[in-house]
Amino acid sequence: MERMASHYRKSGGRWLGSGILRGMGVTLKNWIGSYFDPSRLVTVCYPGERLPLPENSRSFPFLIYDGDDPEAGLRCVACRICEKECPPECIHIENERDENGKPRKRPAVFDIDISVCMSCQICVEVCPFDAIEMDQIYAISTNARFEPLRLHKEQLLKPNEYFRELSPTRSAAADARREAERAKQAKKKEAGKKG
Amino acid sequence: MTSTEEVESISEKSERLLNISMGPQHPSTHGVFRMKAVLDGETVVKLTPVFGYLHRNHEKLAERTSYLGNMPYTDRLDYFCSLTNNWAYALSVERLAGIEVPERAEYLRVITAELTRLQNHLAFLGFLLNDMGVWATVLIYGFREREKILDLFESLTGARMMCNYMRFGGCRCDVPDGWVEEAKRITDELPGVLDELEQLLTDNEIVVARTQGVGTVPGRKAINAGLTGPVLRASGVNYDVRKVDSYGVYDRFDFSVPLGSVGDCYDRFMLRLLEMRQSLNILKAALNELPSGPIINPKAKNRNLRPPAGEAYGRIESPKGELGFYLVSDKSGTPYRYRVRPPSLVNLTLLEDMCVGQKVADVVVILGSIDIILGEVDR
Amino acid sequence: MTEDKQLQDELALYGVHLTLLEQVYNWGRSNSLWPLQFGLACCAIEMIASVTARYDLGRFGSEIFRPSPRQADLMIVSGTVTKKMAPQVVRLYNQMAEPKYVLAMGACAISGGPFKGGYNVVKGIDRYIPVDIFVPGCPPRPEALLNGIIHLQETIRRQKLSGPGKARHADRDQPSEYAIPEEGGRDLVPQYNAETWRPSWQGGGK
Amino acid sequence: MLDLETIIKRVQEAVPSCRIELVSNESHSGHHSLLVDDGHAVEVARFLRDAPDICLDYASNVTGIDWLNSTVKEKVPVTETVEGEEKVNEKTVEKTVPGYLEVVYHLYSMRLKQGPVILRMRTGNRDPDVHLPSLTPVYRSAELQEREVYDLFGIVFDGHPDMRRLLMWEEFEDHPMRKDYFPPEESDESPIDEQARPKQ
Repeated sequence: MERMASHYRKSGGRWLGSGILRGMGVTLKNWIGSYFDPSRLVTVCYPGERLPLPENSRSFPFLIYDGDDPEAGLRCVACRICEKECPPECIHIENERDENGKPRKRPAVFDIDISVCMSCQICVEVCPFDAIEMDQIYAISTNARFEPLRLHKEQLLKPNEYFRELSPTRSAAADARREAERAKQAKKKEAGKKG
Repeated sequence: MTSTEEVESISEKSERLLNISMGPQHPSTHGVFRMKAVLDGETVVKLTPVFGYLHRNHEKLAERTSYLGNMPYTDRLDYFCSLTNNWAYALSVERLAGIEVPERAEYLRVITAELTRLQNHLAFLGFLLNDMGVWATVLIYGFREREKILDLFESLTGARMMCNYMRFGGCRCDVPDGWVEEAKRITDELPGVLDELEQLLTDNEIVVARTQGVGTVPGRKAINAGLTGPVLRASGVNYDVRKVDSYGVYDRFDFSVPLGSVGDCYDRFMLRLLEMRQSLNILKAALNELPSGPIINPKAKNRNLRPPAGEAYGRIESPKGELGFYLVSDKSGTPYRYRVRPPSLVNLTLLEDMCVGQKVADVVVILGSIDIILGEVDR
Repeated sequence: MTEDKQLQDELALYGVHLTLLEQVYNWGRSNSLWPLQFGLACCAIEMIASVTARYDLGRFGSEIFRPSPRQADLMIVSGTVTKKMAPQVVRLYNQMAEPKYVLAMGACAISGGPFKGGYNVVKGIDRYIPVDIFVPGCPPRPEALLNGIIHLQETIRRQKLSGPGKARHADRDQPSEYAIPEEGGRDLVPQYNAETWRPSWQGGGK
Repeated sequence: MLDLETIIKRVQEAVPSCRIELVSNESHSGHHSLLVDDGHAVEVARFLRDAPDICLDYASNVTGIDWLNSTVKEKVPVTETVEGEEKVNEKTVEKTVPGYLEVVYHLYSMRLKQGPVILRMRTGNRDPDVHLPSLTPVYRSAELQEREVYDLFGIVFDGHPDMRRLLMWEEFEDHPMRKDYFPPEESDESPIDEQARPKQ
């Protein structure tokens, strides 16, 4: 059953130097191939050309809003599940408060420190409202350490159309989930009215 | 083992002995590993490894992170093989909490784990030959193929290296359209690449001279020192956790375990080439037989998992060796004790024995042939 | 400077190319940044990947990784800096010849990242040495590293060698070596270099 | 694979004076373990390794666990005389169970392809320098892992050939994996942490 590596144990080529020559044949093939053969011509000249990212590719999280107005269409209800579940603790949320100081179901502050974020997408997984998703922007580099790498709510908010473009499959699934939820809520309301 | 006093007395007697420190910043130590070597001319008399330069408190942090939250941390243990790390951790938690895994998820796990093994061994060849002085030729060939596998990982899991793919009771997401076909295409392409690598390396006189008879480990000693994985099998011990435990669905695949005969660097290097061929066999079968069905057990709880009190040890055959997770639960949402059994660390037990009596240039080759990753050695 | 630039552009239309010695000097340096061959953790693998065929860092003149700090211009801090490693990192920085630059690659090098709560992890290498470019990500894709290096090249091309606001390496008052922290009984001593770094609630950074 | 009861019996025959007992594990894994007294651990390990039908020749995993002092509520029957009548009441008494440190060895047989058999050793208390015998003379694979346990938990292994810290530097004083260890106070620079910091 088991193959012994000793069958493959060799002590060089047939004559001294033949093994090296065979090896050099391979490098020669690769060198010539690097001019003509597309399978060996692999360099992508970033930043001029870029490989298309697969749909699932992820970098840092962003917040989704519906419609045109980021504040009105905000999906996040500041339930703070993502803040609690984030393994490196890079999300900071503060609820909006009404006049009496009671917390509203909206975030006043939603910060993500991308200098700590490990792109694990657990925040996306645990969010019950499909409000947070993973972006694909990776070309970020800064001269300063603190402020530019800490994304505030205004920078994080992006429209649902952006997400649809980014990932048709996942956004369609999320939209379907939200639609079903809305229908369920409406039914409940109706039933409540009747009752 | 030579004791410190002995060596000190030797160095007093003879002024020929030279103390050198290799690392933590050294082009051959694969990261931040350090070796203190005592040389007599070119020959190594004593060698002390120094660990801990990448000790980032994985186990302590895990004790305050939820069971789910630890999954992305396991990616960063052996950062070449995030998917096998995921599997080992998921397996231990599944044992602890008694979670069943659906068939499709098991197949996906096998597929991703074998792809991981392939890309790890490809990179290993590059680094080993780099240590031998080939500079970057093999490294660039290896990484060229590795990029194709990383593309597969990215389109499946979203990340090139830190996949965070497996969940307790299955996998996080299903394969996207066309992924299986793409994986099949790459699986069909890779044997040609391996042929080319074999042609480049296996009878090369310099590779043979640098590796044969260097760093030999007899089988009995290897068992006692707890070596696992390719390093153990190169010494002729037939022990592969995939065969012994047949975790997952490995018992459904027909593959053989290549074995070495001498236990030197050449065997360790050859064995990985042969292992890659076996991985390709498993991959081919798994991709063809991939069943349909759910990818995660619907009853399995991932968030707020609170396993019953007790302990579990789960181990798998990672590309480096036996990777185990030992978990102790106290019914709370975080593990009470979370221990990683790191193959890279235990495989270094015999480093001194392998190196003593060899030339200093061989130390680099021996270290390269063990295939360590510092993220796992120091955690 | 802007007038000079206009004049230069106008003259260039007539085929007369004028330049400043400073610009030639900066152009030359920015296109031959030799990084220190120095991998710390996971990000080092992406750093290696960015040198290999697909990304080919050599297109930017940075493919020559020097194992010796004496020959390197750029230190890519690629990974978690532990407290045991921090003294060696600072020592390597001190051994590099001016002009030298530091690129903090990945979350761990910038802030400690996911491991920032650990007892043996330095929460950002900027606590001990000045960092020029920060590239976030865990790990950043090779493209992100290339992007960071392009950013650094642009920064170098804008540097002034004399007058007010001149570059750090041209300023004799700026130190080129920093104190190496020592391993104490519970922690590194000091916990951060007060010359270069202040906690964020005191303004942060330099 | 021999079951644990048989192994216990065999061990007691081979090493008559040793105390060995079964520690059961309620989780789904069903990994029960053997608690060995530290005086005879090396002999027991040597027997387990060398007995031909047990042949646990490979120590896979060595690790420490820190169990803190815990309070257990126990119901104790108390006889009370209330209004001349004798009554047996149940009373809840809080009992402090002293903490201890534990070392766990996962042993496998490479020759027979069996396992695991789990060995445990316990210290009497959680003092800064507690001692346990080292199994490195029997299993070389424990060498680095026992050093790690010493480093992180502060258990000194007697008989270990090279008892130094493995991961932290030599001057480091604490044993950070102990449950009562807290990392040194640091000026935390993350903006998120700063926001969470109470404003002065």
